Amino acid sequence: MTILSIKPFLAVVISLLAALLILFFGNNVRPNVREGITLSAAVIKAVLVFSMVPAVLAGNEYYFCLWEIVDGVELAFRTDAAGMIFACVASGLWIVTSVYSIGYMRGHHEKNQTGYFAAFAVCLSSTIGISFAANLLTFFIFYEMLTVATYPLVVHYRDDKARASGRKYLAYTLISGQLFFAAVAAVYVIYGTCEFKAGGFIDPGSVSTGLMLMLFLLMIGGGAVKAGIMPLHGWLPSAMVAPTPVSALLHAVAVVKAGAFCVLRVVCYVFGPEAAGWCGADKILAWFAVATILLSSFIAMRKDNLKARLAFSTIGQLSYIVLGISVLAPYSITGAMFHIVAHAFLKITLFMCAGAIYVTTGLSEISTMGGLAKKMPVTCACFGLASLGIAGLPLLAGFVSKFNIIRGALIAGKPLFVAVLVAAALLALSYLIPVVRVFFGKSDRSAEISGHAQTVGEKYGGHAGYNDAAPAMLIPIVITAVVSLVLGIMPDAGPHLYDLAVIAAESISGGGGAIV
Amino acid sequence: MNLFFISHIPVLIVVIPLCAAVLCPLLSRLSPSLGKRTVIVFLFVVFVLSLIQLAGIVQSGEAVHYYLGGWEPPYGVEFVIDGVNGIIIVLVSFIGAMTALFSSPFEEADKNAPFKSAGYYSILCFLVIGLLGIASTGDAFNLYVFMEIVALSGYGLIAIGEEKGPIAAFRYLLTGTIGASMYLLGIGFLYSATGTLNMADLAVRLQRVDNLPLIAIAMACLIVGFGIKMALFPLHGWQPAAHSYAHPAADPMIAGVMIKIPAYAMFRFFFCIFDSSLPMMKTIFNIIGIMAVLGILYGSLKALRYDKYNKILAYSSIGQVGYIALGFAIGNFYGIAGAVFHILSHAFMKTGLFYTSAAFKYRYGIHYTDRLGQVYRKMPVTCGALVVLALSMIGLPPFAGFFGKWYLALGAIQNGQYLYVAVLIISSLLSAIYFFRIFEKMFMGEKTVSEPAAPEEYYGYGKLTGKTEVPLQMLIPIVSAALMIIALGLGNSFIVNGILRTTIMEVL
Amino acid sequence: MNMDRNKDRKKIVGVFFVIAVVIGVFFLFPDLLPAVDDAKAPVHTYLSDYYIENSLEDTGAHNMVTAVLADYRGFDTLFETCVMFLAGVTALMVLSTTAKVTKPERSRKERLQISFGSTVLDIAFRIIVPVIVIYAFYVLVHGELSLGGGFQAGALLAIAYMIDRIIPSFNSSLGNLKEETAAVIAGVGVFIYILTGLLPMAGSGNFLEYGKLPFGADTAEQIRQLHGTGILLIEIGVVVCVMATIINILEVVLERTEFDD
Amino acid sequence: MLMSPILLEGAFLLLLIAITIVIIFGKDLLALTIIYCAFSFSAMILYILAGAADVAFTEAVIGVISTVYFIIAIKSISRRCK
Amino acid sequence: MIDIIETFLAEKGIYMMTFILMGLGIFGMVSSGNYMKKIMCMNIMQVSIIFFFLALGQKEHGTLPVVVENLLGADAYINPLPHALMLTAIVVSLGTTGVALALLMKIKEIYGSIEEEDITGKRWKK
Repeated sequence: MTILSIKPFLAVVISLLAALLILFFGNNVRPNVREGITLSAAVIKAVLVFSMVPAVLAGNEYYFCLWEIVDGVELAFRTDAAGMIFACVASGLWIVTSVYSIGYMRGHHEKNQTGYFAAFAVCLSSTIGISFAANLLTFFIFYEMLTVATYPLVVHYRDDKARASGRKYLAYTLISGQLFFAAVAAVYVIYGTCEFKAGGFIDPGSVSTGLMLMLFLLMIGGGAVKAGIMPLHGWLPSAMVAPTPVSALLHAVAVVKAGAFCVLRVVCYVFGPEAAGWCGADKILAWFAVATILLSSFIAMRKDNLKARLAFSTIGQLSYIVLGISVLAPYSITGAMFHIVAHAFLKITLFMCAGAIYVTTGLSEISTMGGLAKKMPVTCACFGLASLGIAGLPLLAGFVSKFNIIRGALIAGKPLFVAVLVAAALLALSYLIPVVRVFFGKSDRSAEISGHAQTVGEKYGGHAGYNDAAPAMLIPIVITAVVSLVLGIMPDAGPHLYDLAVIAAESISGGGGAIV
Repeated sequence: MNLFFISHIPVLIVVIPLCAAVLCPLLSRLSPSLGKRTVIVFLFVVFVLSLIQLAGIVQSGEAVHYYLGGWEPPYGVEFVIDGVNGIIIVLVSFIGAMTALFSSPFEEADKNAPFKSAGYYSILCFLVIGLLGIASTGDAFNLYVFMEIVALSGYGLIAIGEEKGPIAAFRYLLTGTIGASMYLLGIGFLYSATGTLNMADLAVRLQRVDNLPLIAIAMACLIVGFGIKMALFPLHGWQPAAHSYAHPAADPMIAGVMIKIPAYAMFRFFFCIFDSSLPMMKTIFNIIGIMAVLGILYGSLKALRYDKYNKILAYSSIGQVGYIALGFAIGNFYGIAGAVFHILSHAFMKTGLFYTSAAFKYRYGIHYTDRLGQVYRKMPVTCGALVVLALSMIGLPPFAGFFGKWYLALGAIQNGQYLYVAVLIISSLLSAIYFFRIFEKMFMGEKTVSEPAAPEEYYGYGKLTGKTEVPLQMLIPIVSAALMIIALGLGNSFIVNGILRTTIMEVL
Repeated sequence: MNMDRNKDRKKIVGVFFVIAVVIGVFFLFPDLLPAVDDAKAPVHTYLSDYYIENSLEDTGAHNMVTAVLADYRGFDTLFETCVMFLAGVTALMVLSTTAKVTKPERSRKERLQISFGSTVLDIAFRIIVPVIVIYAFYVLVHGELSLGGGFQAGALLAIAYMIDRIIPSFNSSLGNLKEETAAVIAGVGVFIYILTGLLPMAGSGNFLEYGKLPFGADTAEQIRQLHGTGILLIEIGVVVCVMATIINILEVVLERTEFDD
Repeated sequence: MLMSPILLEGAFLLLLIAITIVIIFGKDLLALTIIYCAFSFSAMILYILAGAADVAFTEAVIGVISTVYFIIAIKSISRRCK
Repeated sequence: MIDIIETFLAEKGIYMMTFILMGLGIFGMVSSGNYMKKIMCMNIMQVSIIFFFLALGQKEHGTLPVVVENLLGADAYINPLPHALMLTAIVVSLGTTGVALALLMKIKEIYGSIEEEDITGKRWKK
C-alpha cells in the first residue's frame, strides 16, 4: 500500500537547499555558519529518512510524484525496502562524515572549503535521490548528478595530480554514463515503461538473448564503474589524491555504494532474477566479481600506502555485494544488502582513522607507522576492530552479511562461490592484520619518526608530543566503530536495517523462505 | 480593447519591433539613448504578445491564420501560427529582448557618435524581426524576403565586430547570397510546377504533380539553401569566422538563434509541404542524416583543437545544428520532437554561453580560454551560469540538453538507426572533453585574471569601474538563460506533449 | 609570368566544365520545365488568371504588376523596403569608423565659376536634372495606370541627386545630405509605409488592407478609390526610403574616396 | 518581324554569357565595370523581350546606380587585379 | 530551320542558357581572386535567377501586364506574379551590392588589398 507524502522529495531537496545556501553565504560569512548549515541539513535529512523506516517496515511505501518529465515517465520517488537501507546508511553517515570533515578541514587549514561543503551536500542529495528513485530515468538523472557533484571533490587540491585523477574519473564515469543512457532509452522504447518493479519488469522471452545480454551489460557497465568491478576500477585508486573525508565519502558512503545499488536495481528491479538467469548475465557478473575479489586482495597486500590499501580492500568488498546479488538467491541478496550497511560503517571507520593519523602525525605509509598505538591508542583500537569486522569475524557487522551470502550460495548450489568467499575472508585478514600488528608493535623507529612527524605535525597543527587525534575526528571514529559492533551483535538494532534487507529480498524473489 | 488587438497579434509581433527599428535613427537624434530604450521596451512588449499568442494556441488547439492585406491565402500573403512556430516565436522574442538588454552596456550612447548605438540597435531589431517573420510566415516568397533581412542584418552585426569582422562578414555575404538564391531557385521550380506560393496551397497542389525529377531538383536546391543558412556540415564554411569575430553583444543572437530558424523552415518544407510518401523522401532524409552525422563529428572534433573561446563555441554549434538535422533525418515523432526541442534548448544554451563570452570580453578583454584562470573569484555569477550551460551542452540529465538527446535517441532506436545513437554518445563525450578542459583552466588554472593596474592595459569594452562582476543589464540575460535551461529540462514534457504533439502528429 | 597563365588555364577548364555540366543535366531531364511560352503551363492557369481578371476591380490599378506588388503582396514590398533601409544603415555602420576624406575648403567665389571646363557637361547637366526629377514624379504618381512605381521613382530621384553630387564644383547642388540624416529620412519613409498598413487596423481591417482605410468609404467605387490612395501612400513611402538609402550609400562611399577634382 | 522574340532572347542570353566569360577572365577592374554596365543594359533588354517592362525599368535604373557605386569603389580601392 | 531552333530554344534552350549563366556566375564567384570581381559575378548570378522567373512567366502572344480596354481574358496578358516577385529580388541585389562595396572599402582599409591571396595567404588553385 503506498502512502502519498512529500517526505521522500523533502529528503532529497534538503541538502540541495543547503548547498545553495552554502554557495550563497559562502566565503563572506564566518566558517561555522557554513558548518552549521551543513550539520543542520544532515540532521534534518537523517530525521526525515529514519521517520519513514517504521512505515516501510510495516510493508507499505512512501510515493511522491513531482510531474511527468518525459511522456509516460514521471519524476517520482518511492521508498521501497532496498532504497530505505541505502538512504539510512547515507544520511546516517553524512552526519558523521560532516563532523569529521569539519575537524579535518580545520586541522588541515584547507583552501576553498565552501566549494567542498557545497559539492558534499549536492553529492548527498543525489545519493538520496538515487536510493528513492522510482523509475530508471529519475535514477539516471541523480546518478549523473552524483558524477558531476563528486568531480569537484576529487579535484579538491587543484594540483596536477588532482587534475589527472579528475580526468580519469570523468573518463570512466561519463563514458559508462552515456552507455547507461543508451540502454535506458532502449529499454524505454522496447518496454514502454521504466518503472522499477520488485522482481523486474523485463520478462525473459521478450527479446533475443543477445540483445537482452547487450542491454544488461550496458546498464551494468554504468553501475560497475562506480562499484569498481575489476576492469573498470581504474579511477578508484587514483581518486585517493583527494582529502581523506572525500575518500571516506567516495568509498564508504556515496559513490561506490551508489554503484553497488545501481547493480542491485538493474539486476533485481529491472531485469529480475528470471530474466537475468535466462540470458546468462548473472554468471558473467558473478565471475567478474570473483576475479575482482581475489585480484584486489592480492594487490592490497602489496600496497604500502595506507589509503591505497584501503581503496583496494573497498574494491574487493564491493565485489562481495555484486557477488551476493549475482547469486540471485534470496539469502544472498539479503546478505548483499546488509553488506552495504556493514561495509559502509566498517570502511568509514578505517578511512577516518587513516585521515586522523595523517592529520595528527603526517604519516601515510604503513611502514613508517610503527608503535603508533602508544601515542594514538583509541584510533588504533578502532582501526583494529574495524579491520576484524571487514574480515568477517563473528560479533561484528561483517559476519552477518557474509554469513547470509554464503548461506544463499550454499542453498543455490554454487559451492565454488562459497570457497571464494571463505578464501576472500582469509585474504582480508592477510592485508589488514599486519597493519594492526605494526600499530601495536615495537616503536623502535619512533624516535626518527617523531623528528619527521614533528615537522609535519606542526604543519598540520599537531604539536610535537602528539597524542590522539582531535576530538572532532575522534568522536566520529568511535561512533562508527561502536555502531558496527552493535550491528554485528543485533543486526536489527536502530532502524531495523536487517529486517529491511529481508523484506526487500522477499519482494524480489517473490516470497522465498525468510530466516529469523 | 483586447478584442481589437487579440485578433491582430500575429502581425503585431512583427510590426511593433519594425516601427522601433525603423524609427531608431530618428529617435536617437532627439535624445541619445531614446532609440535604444524604445527597441528594448518594444521587444519586451513583443515577448509578452508572443506568450499571449502561444497561450491562445495551446488553449484553442488549432493554428491561427492571419490574412495580410485582407486577401484570402492563395492570392495574398498569410501568417500561419501553430504549436511549433508559436513556441519558436516565444523563443526568438525572449532571446531578442534579452540580447537587446544585454548589449546596452556595450553600446553606451556617446555624444560624438550618436548614430553608432542607434544603427547597432536598429540592425539588431531587424535581425529579430527577420527571425520572427521566418517563424510566422506561411508564404514561400515572403520567407525569402525575411531570410534576406536576417542575412543583411547578420552581415551588418558581424562587420562591426572584432578585428576580422569585415572579412568574415564579406565571406558570409557571398555564401549567404548563394544560399538565398538557391532557395529562390527551389521556390521557382515549385512555382513552375504548381503555380502557387502559399505553403499550405503548395502542399495540396504538389500531390497532383507527377514530374518527380523536378521535385527532386527543387528539394536539392532547398537543402543547399537551408544548409548554407543553417551552417549544416558541408556548407558551414562561413560560420566559424562569422561567429567568433561578430560584435560580442550581438554574437549570442547570431550564434544562438540565427542558425536555428532556417532549421525550423526546413522542417516546415520537408514535413508540411512535401508529403512523406514521395519515393525520394527516404534518400533525402538519408542525405540529411549523413550530413548531420558528419557535421556532429566534425564540429566536436574541431572544437577540441581551438583555444579561442568563441571558436570552440562556433565549432560546437556546427555539431549541435547537426543534432537538429539528425532529428529531421530520423523523421518519426520522437525525432522531430527531439529536433524542435533541441532548437529551443540549444538556442538558450548557445546564447547563454556567448553571453558569458561577451561578459569576459566586456570586463577583462579575455578572448582565449587559458586566460580564464580563477576568473570565477571575480565573476562568480557568470561562471556559475557558465557551469550550468556547459553541463547542459554535454547532455547531463537535469538540464535541457539531455532531454534533447533523449528524444533523438528514442527516435533513432525506434527506427533501428543505431549509428545515430552511437554518434549522439560520441559527440556528447567529445563536448565533455572540451568543456571540462575549460572548467579545468577556469577553476584549477593559476590566477591569470588581475585587475588592470594602468588603464591602457585594459582591453575590456566597458569603462574601467571598480566593480568586477558585469553590470546588471548583462547579468539578467545570463542568469535567465541558465534558469531557462533548468526550466526547459524539467518542464520538457509540457512543451513536447502539450504544444508540439498536436502539430507534429498532423504532419506525420 | 607563368603563374597567372596556368591560373587562367585552370579557369578556362572550369568554365567549360560548368557549361558541359549544365548542358548534360538538361539533356538528362528532358521535360523538366514547361515550355517557355505555352499558355497552358500550370504556372499560368492558377493564380495569375485571378490576378489578371480582377486586379482592376479589386485594386483599381491598371498595371497588374503594381496591383500585385502593392496590394495583393504588399507585405513583401514592405519588407523589401526594409531591406533597402537595412542596407543603408549597414553600409553606414560598417564605414562609420573609417575616416572621411577632408576636401580643401573652397571659397564661395571659387565654387561659383564652372571649373570642369567643358560646356557640354555643364549645359547637359542643367537640362537633364530637372527633367529627371519631373519624370520621377510622373512615374511615381502614374504607378497604377502604366509602368512605374515607388522603386523606379526613388531610384530616378537618387540618380538626379547623384548627377548633381558627382559633377563637383557646381554650387547649386541640390544640397549635400549627410549620411546620418539620409538614414533617418529612409526610416521615416518606411514608417509612412507602416502607417498606411496600421491605419486599416483601426477600422477592423487587417494589416495593409487598403479597403478599410479610415477615410470613409461605403460604395464599391469608393473602396476602389481607397485602394488607389493606399497604393499611392505606400509608393510615397517607398520613394522616400529608396531615394534616401541610395543617397546614403552614395554619400558613405563618396565621402571616403580621394577625388582629385 | 525578322527575328521572333524567342530567337532574340536566345541571342541576348548568348551575349550575356559572353560578357560573363569576359568578366571572369578580365584583369582591369575599370574595364570590367564598364562591361558590367553593358551586362546590366543587355539584361534590361532581355527583360523587355520577356515582356517584363516594370522589371526592365528597375533593372536599368539599378544597373546605373550599381555601376556608379563600382566606379567610386574602384577609385578608392585599386584598379589592377591579379 | 529557324523554327527548329525556335522550338528547341522554347523547350529547353532558354532555361539551359539561364542556368549556364548562373553556373558561370557561381564559378566566377568561387574562382576569381579579386573580391570586386566576386561581387560582379554575384550580381550576374542574381540577374540569371531573376530572368529564370521572368522566363517562367512568359506567354505566347501575351502583351505587357497592363489592363487595356479591348483585351480581355487571361491568355492575352503575361503572368504578372513573377514580375512583382522579381522587383523585390532586384532591389535586394542592389542592397547586397551596396553593403558588399562598403565592406570592401573597410577590408581595403584594414588589409590594404582586396586580393584573396594577400588577405588569407592561400591561392585558389595551388
